[in-house]
Amino acid sequence: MPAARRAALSWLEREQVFKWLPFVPVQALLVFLLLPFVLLVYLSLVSWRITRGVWWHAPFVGAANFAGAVQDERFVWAVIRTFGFAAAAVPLELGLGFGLALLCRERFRGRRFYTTLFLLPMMIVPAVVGYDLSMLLIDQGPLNQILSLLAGRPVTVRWISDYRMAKAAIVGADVWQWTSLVFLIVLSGFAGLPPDPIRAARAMGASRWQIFRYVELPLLKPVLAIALVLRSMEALKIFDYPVLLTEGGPGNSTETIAVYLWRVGWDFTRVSDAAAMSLILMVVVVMYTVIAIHILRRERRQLAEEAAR
Amino acid sequence: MKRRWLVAFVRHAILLAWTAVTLIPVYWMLNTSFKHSGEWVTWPPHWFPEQPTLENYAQVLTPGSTIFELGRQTLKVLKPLWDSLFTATASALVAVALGSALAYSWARFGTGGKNYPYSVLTIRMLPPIVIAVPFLVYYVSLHLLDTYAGLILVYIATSLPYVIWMMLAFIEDVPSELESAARVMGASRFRVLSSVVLPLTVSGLVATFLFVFILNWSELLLALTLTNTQVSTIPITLNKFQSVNEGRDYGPQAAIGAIATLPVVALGFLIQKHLVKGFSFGLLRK
Amino acid sequence: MKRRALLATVLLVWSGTAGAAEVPGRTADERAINGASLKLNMLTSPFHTKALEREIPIFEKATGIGLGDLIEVGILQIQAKAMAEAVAKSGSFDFWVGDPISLPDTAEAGLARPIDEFAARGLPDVDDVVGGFAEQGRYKGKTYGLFADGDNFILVLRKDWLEKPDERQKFHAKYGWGPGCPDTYEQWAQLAEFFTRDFDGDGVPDFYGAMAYRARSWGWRWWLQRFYAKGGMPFDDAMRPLVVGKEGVEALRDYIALTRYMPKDILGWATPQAYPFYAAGHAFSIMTYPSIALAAEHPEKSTVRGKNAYCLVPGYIVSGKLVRRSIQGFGNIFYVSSYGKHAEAAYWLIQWLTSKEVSARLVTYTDSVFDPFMKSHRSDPRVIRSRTKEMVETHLRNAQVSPPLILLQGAVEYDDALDLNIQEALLGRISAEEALNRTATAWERITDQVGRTAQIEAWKALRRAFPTKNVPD
Amino acid sequence: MAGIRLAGLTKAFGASRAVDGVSLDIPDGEFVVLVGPSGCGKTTTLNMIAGLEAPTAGDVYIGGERVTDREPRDRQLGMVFQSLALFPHMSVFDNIAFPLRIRKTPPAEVRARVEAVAETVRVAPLLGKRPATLSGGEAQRVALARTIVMRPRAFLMDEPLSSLDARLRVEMRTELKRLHATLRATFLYVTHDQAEAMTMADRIVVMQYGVVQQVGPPLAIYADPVNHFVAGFFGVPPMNFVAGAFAADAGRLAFRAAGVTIVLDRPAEAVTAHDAVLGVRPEHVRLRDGTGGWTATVSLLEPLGDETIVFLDYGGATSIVATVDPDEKIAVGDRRRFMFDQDKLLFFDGTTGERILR
Repeated sequence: MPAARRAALSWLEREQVFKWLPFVPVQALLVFLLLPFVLLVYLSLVSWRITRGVWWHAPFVGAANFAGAVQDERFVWAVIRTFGFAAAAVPLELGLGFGLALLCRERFRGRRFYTTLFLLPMMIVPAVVGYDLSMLLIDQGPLNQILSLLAGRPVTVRWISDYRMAKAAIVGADVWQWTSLVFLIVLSGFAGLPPDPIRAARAMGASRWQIFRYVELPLLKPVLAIALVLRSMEALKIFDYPVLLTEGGPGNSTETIAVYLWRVGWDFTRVSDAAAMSLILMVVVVMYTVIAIHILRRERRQLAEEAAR
Repeated sequence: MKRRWLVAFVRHAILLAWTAVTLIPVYWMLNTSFKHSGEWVTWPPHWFPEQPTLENYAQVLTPGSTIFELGRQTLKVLKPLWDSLFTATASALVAVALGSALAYSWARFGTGGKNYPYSVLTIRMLPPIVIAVPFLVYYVSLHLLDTYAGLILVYIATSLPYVIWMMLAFIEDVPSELESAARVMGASRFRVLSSVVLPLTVSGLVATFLFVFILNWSELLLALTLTNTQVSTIPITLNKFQSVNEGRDYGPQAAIGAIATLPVVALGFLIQKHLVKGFSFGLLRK
Repeated sequence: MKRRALLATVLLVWSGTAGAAEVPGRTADERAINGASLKLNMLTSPFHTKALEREIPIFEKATGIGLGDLIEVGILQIQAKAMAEAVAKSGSFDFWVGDPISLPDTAEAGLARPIDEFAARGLPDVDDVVGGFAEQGRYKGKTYGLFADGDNFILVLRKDWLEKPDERQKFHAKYGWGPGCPDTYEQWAQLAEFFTRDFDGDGVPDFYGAMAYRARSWGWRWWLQRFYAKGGMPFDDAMRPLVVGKEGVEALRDYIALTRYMPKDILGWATPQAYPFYAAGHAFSIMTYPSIALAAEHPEKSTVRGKNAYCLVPGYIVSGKLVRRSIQGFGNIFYVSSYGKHAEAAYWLIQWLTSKEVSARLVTYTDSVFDPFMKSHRSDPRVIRSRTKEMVETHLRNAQVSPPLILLQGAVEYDDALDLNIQEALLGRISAEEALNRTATAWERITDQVGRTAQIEAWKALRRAFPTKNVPD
Repeated sequence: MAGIRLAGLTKAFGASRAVDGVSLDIPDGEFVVLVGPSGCGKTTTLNMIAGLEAPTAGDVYIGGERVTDREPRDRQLGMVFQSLALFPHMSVFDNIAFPLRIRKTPPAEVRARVEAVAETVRVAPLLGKRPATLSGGEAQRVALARTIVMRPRAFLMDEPLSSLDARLRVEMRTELKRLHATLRATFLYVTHDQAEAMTMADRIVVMQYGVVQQVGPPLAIYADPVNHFVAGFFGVPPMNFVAGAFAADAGRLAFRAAGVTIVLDRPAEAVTAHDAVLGVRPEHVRLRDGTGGWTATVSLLEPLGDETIVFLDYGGATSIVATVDPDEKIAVGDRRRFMFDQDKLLFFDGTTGERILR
C-alpha cells in the first residue's frame, strides 16, 4: 500500500474525522434542501402569484399572507380534516395490524400463506389503489354487491358521493393499504420478544391473558410507538387517494392539506399564500413532531433501562 | 380438545376474512386488466372477464403507435417502468448507504448531538407539496428539472429520515464489543463496518431498502411537479391513461398496476426472510 | 380530397416565408419551416393524444415539422402543469392543448404567447368557426390560441322510449305536452320524473330519468348554464358578484331538485362512470359534452346506438321569453408557449390542425374528444358518420347561444369556489342562498387579490362576448 | 512479546475522572491482574491500552514504544472481552481466522495456524460450528484461540471468565495460568473477582475510584494491604472490621471498641489519630475455652466442609467472623470466648482508611 494512501486512510480512521464522514454528504444534502426552504420563507413574505411577473420583483407584504392563511377557513378545515383522517386511520391500522399479527404469531397450518398475503397491499402503488377503488366503490359496484350478499338485502352505500362515506372511503383506502405495514412491524415485534420474561410469568402462574397484558404488551410498546409515529407521519400527507378517487369532494369532504395546497399553489397560482400556509403547517407539524419525539424518546429510554436490567 | 378446535376455527375465520379484504381489490385489478373496455365498468359488475384478453397488456407494453410510427414510445409503460425502477432503486440505495452510515456515527459517537435524528425526522413529516413550488424554481436554476439526478436527489432527501431511524435501532443492537474486538485484532474502522456491522445489520438494511424503495416507487406529487418529458414514473403514467369513451382507461391502468406491483412483490418475496426480522426495528433484544 | 388538403397545407405553410428553395432563414423556426426537420414538444391530456398522433405525422411529411416529446397529464392537471411551466420557463413544450379557463392565467403568467402576428400572416380558418367559439381564444384584445374543440353541452334523450305509443299517451295526459325535446328545464324535470322507473320495486330505480354531472370539479358548469339561462350575469360593472340574486338561487334549487332523478352516486361520477352508464341503457336522458355521441353511437360498445334524440339545451322563460344557454363544457384550445424554442413552427402546426380539413378529421376520431366547432363540419360526411347528422346540427345550433365561461384571471379559483359551494348545497349542508353568498364572498376576495381594476377591464371586454340571441336559429 | 508501561494515564468524562493518573510498569512476560470493584476504572484502563479509548492525559508504552496515538490495529495486542465478542455471523474457524485474514495472510497459512491454535486450546472439533451453538467453556476457548492466533505482543483480558459457572471458572483459571506459562507473554487481566486475582496473578494491581491503590504480589497484598479498602477486598470470608478509637492505657496504646479492648505493645504516642478501625482476618480469630479474650454468642454457622465459618455476636455493631476447624464442637447459641492473633492485627485510620501502625 503506498504510503500516501496509507496516511490518508489512517487520517480518515481518526475518530474525530471518521465520525463526521457520513455527516458531510448528509449535511450537504440538507443544505441543498434548505435553500428552497429559504425561498419558501421569502415567497411567504412577499405577494407573488404566478400570473404576476417574476417572483423577485414581488412586493414585500410581511405577515399579511399568514393572516390570510389563518383566516382561510378552507385551509384551517383542510388541516383539521387531515389530522382527523390520521386520527381515524392510524388507530384502525394499529388495531387491525396488531390483531392480525396476534393471530399469526404462533405456528399453525397456513400461517405462511396468510402472512405472505397480508403484506401485499403495501406493495401496491397508492395511485393504483386510487383507481382500483374508483371501480370498486361506485354504488352499484363490486363492494356494494358483496355487502348486499352478506346482508342478504340490497345495500347501497354511496362510498364516493356521500359526504361522510367519502371520508370513510379515504380512511378505508389508507387502512387497507397500510394495515399491512403495521402487521409486519408488530409481527416482527412478536418474533423478537425475549422468551425469559414470558417463561417467568408462566411459571408464576399467569394466565395467557395476563401474560399478554402485563408482559408482552409492555414489551411491545416501543414497536407500537414506532408504528404509530411512522403511520401518523405518512397519514398527514394523504394526496393520491383523494386526487384519484374524489377530487377532494363531495363538497370539500376529502380535501386534505396536500390537495388544498396543490390547488392554491398551482391551480389558483397563489404561490405566496401557499408558501405561508406551508409554513404554518410546518409549525403545526413541528409541534406534532415534538410530541412524537417525546413518545419515541420515552420508549427508547425505557428500552435502554430494560436492556440494562 | 374441543376448545382448541374452536380457537383454530375462529382464527381461520378472521384471517380468511382479512384475506378477502386484502385480495378483492387486488383481484379486481387483475380481473380488469384482462377485460375488454366494455366490461370495465358494468352494472352489475362482472367478476370474471367474459372474453379474457391480453390487449391491455399489449397496449401498455408495445412500443410505438399502432397507426403511425412516430419513432418513439408514447403512452407506453416500458420507459416509465424503467425510470421508476432506476430512480427508486438509486435513491433507495444512496439513502440507505448514507442514512445507515449516519445512524452508525450517531449511535457510536453521538455525532451531531442528542437531537439530531429527531430533527431529521421533521423533514419527513412535511407533505411534499410544501416544497413543490420553491423546488421547481430551484431546480430550474440548477438545471435539475426533468432529470434523473433531480428526482433521485429529492427522493434521497425525503427517505433519509426513515433510513436513519430504522437503521439506528438496528445498529444499536450490534454489541460494540464486537467492533472493539475486530479493531484490536487489526481491522480498520472501514473493515469493521464491512466485516462486522454490515453482516449483522443486513436484515435491517434489506427491510429499510424495501421500505424506502416502496415509498419512492409510489411517489406521485413530486414526480408530477419535477418531471416533464425526459423522466416519467409509473404513478405519473397511471394518470395518463385516460380515454374518451371510457374516460379512465381502466384496463390499461389495471395492467400498469399489475406490472407496477410485480417488481415490488417479487422483491418482497425474495427478501421475506429479512423482512420480519428487519421490521422489528431492532427494538427488542433477541 | 386528402391530397388536395395536403397541398393546400403545404402552400399555406410555405406562404408564411419568402423564398423556399434551399432552406434559407435566419432562425431555427424559419429554417424548419423552410424544409429542415424540427420536432415540437406538446403538453396535452390523453384525451387528445390518439387523434394528434395520427395527424401530426402527415404535417411532418409535408413540412418536416413533427412531434417530439409528449407530456401527458390528467385532464384536471393541465392547469397545474402549465402553471409549473410558467414558473419553470423550461421550454419543455412548444405548444399545448388546454381548456379556455386556463387562458387568462396562462396569458397573465406569460406562458401563453400572443399569436396575432402569426395569424396575420397565416390567416387561420377562424371565419368558419361557429360564433362564440372563436372568442374563447382571445383575452384582453389579443389572440392566444386557436380553438379546436366545440364542447358546449347537449341534451340527449332516449328516442326509443319517447316513441313508445303508450308512454307518449300517458305522458301527454299527465303533463299536457310532448313528450319530446324539452324547451324548458321544468319540462326536462317532468320527463325525468316520468321516465324514472323502478322495475323490480326495491325502491331503487333501475332506469334513471336524468343524468348530468354533479361531481366535484365538474358540476359547477351545469349550474352556471342554468344561471345564464335565467338571465343571470356573474358580475356587475364593478365586479361585484351577482350570483346571490333570485336567478342564482332558483337555478341552484332546480339544479339540486333534478338530482332526485339521477343515479344516487352521481356526486362521485364523471365521464368514466357516466358515459358507460348511459351507453348501457340505464338512463333516459343525459346532458353532457357532445362527445357523448361517440359513446352513445359507438358501434360495439353502445346498446343504445341509433336510439338517441339530440336536443337543444333547455332554457328558462325570462319575462315571457324563452332563453336557452348552452355553456362551454370544457372545450380545448391550442396554445403556443412563450418559452418553447419554436414558437412560429408551433403556430403553423396548430393552424394546420385547426384548419377546416384537418379539424374535421380530428373531430371524426372516436378515441379523442375533439367536437365539431366549424360551420363546415355540419356538412362533412365523415363528421356526420361518427356522430349522426341530427347531433351535429343540434350541437352547432346550441353553440349559437353559448356564453363564455368566466374567462378572467383567477378563473380556476373563481370556478372552484363556485363548485365547492354548489356541492355543499347539493349535499344539503348549506342552503342555496348560503352557498351563493359564500361564493360571492369568495369571489370578492379573489377579485381583490387579483386586482379589481384590472379585472373590471377584463370583465367588460368579456361581457361583449355574451350571446345576444336567446334561442338558436 | 513486549512489556507495557503506563505513565500518568488519565481518562476524564466531563468532570469525573474514570482513570486518574495510573502509572504502571509491566515487564515482558508478567501476568498482571488489574482488580477492583465495578466502576473502578479498570476496563477503561484496559481500553486505553488497547487504543479503544483515547486517554485524556498520560501515555501508553508497549515494548518501550509510545503508542498513545496509534490506532488499535497498530498496537498488536490480543484482547479477550467480557462478552467474548465472538462474531455471531461467522463460524468458529472464521472467527479464529479473522485477525489473520485482516492481515492478508495466505489462505494456506491461515488454515495451518488456525488448526494449530485450535489444537492448543482444544477447540479443533468445533471449527465448523457457529458461536451460538457453543457452550460457555467452548466459547471461552474460541475467544482465546482467536487472540492467540494473531501472536499479539501482549494479552489484554477483560473479565473473560465472568460468564462461566463457578466450576468452569476455576478450571479456566488453571488453564489460563498454564497458557501463560506456555506462551510466556505479557498478560494484563482485568477482574473484579479477588479470587481470580489471587490465584492467577504474578502481580496484582488494585484499583478504586480510578486510582491505583496498591501493586504487589498476591500474598503481599493479602498480608500487607495499604488501606482499609485493599484489606477488605481480598479474602473469603472478608476481613473483620471493628470500628473504635485509640486511647492511652498506662502509657501504652490501647484500642477500644464496643465490647473489645486491646492493649498494644506500643507507646501511647505511636499514633496521632483518634478514630481507628481494627482489621483482623477470620483465620486469625481464635475460639477458646476458659478465660481471657471476650465473650460472644454463636449466631450462625456456615460449614464449608474444609472449615466452618462462625458468626460471633460480641456486642459490637457487626458480628465477628471466624473460621474454625470443621471438627470443632460448636452450635448456634453457644456462648464462647474468642481472641485475636495479636501479631496479625491491622489498624486503619478511621477517617482516611490508611494503614497505621505498620
